[in-house]
Amino acid sequence: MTVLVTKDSIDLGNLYQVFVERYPSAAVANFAGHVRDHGDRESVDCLELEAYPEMAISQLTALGVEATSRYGLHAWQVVHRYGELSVGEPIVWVATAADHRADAFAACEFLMDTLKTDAPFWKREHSGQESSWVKVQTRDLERKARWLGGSDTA
Amino acid sequence: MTVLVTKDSIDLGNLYQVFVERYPSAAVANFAGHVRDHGDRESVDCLELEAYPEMAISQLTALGVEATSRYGLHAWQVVHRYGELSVGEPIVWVATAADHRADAFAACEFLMDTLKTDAPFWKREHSGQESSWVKVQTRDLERKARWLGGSDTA
Amino acid sequence: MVSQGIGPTVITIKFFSLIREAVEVEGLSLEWSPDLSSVAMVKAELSQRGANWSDALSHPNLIQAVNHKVVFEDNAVADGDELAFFPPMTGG
Amino acid sequence: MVSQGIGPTVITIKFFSLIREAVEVEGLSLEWSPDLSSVAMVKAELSQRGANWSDALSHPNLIQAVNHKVVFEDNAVADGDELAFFPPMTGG
Repeated sequence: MTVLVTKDSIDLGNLYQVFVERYPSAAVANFAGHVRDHGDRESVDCLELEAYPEMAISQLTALGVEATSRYGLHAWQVVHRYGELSVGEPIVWVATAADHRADAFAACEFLMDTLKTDAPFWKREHSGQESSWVKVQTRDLERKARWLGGSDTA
Repeated sequence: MTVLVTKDSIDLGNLYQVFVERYPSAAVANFAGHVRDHGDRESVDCLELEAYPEMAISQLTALGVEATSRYGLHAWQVVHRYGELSVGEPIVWVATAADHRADAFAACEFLMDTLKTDAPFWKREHSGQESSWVKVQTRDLERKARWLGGSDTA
Repeated sequence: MVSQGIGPTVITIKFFSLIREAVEVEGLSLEWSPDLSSVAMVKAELSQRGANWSDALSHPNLIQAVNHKVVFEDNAVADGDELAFFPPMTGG
Repeated sequence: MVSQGIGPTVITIKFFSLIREAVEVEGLSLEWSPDLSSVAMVKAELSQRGANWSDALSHPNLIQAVNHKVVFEDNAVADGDELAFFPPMTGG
């Protein structure tokens, strides 16, 4: 329904309020991911997120369409930051609206698990004078693989 | 962490904003359930939610403690309405904060699935002059049963 | 038998939803005695109040709570306890 | 070979993250010709620019996209297409 890829900071409370008012539904799930103070590096001062914005919009839209078809969503929204982010700032926000909570939850997890490996963003962690690109985590590949078989909600 | 059982209406945007600011965490999941315009009855004008508030607070707190122990939550919050509710109004809001999204999602679903059958609220649907108590749904009993074996996140 | 006093010699009983409607009261207090030392004994005592009471309290899906915890019928009831009777819960 | 014009006779190529750093450029345009009609052919052409280019474009986990879709090396490349080369994505 809506994809936003932006360098601007995200106002989670406002995003949520607008979403529930715009798409009144019985079941609304959402998820926000924030910058950790640790990662591949022991301590992280800030995160630099490189993006390919045109492709990100296209990929996130395709994932939303797939989630809608799998779970009969009434509405969905993905907001993804790029650029420089401080520890604690929201990176990504996903919301889903459906008739039943099982569908809203499954679609929200599906979107998070697939966008992690399918949306063109690259994280670089900064710690003091040093910085390095974040490696793909096995855990993330495994979580994505759960969805490849079809509409299993496990 | 926090349980609120209230007759007052819920401001979801504000609840969410306060939660994320108060408990900064990498992964924050939440869910809102709203009054449907249909249920056991074909059309529903409004919902009456009877409550046993003291026991509801005690039960919801116990579920939050259990979720924290299963999923290592940093924070959680459950807000549950009772009294007269119009179609579209939020009934329940659950938020969870953890280091990893798998835990935040699983804990949020655990809380929703268990509070449906373990927290002392009773729904009565009103449709024109008629009204009736809502029956427990097999689906809800099945979803709750998924959690009885332990900390399986399936 | 019914005591209006709230003190250490009474048990408080609450009814909700279908059960409340059947017994036509939201709650009451009973003076505690050793004859009321289990949930089953309290139910037996209350069931003598009439057919609507005995029917409601033998509801196949009746849930009973003591001090805000769901319990079985053989659960002990002591001085000062709060009991509640209600049908399956339908919150969320 | 490099064309500054944006028009129907060129293909646009973008590089991200590690790959961008290795080739030291964010993107470029090439005049399209039948010699550049697959992703593999574009990679072969670019790899002639130096060891940093051939190393980057033979990165074992290299991902290639044509018009914002991830594709295999044998994917066709036509006039006006946008290609991109990058390592595995780490968003969210």
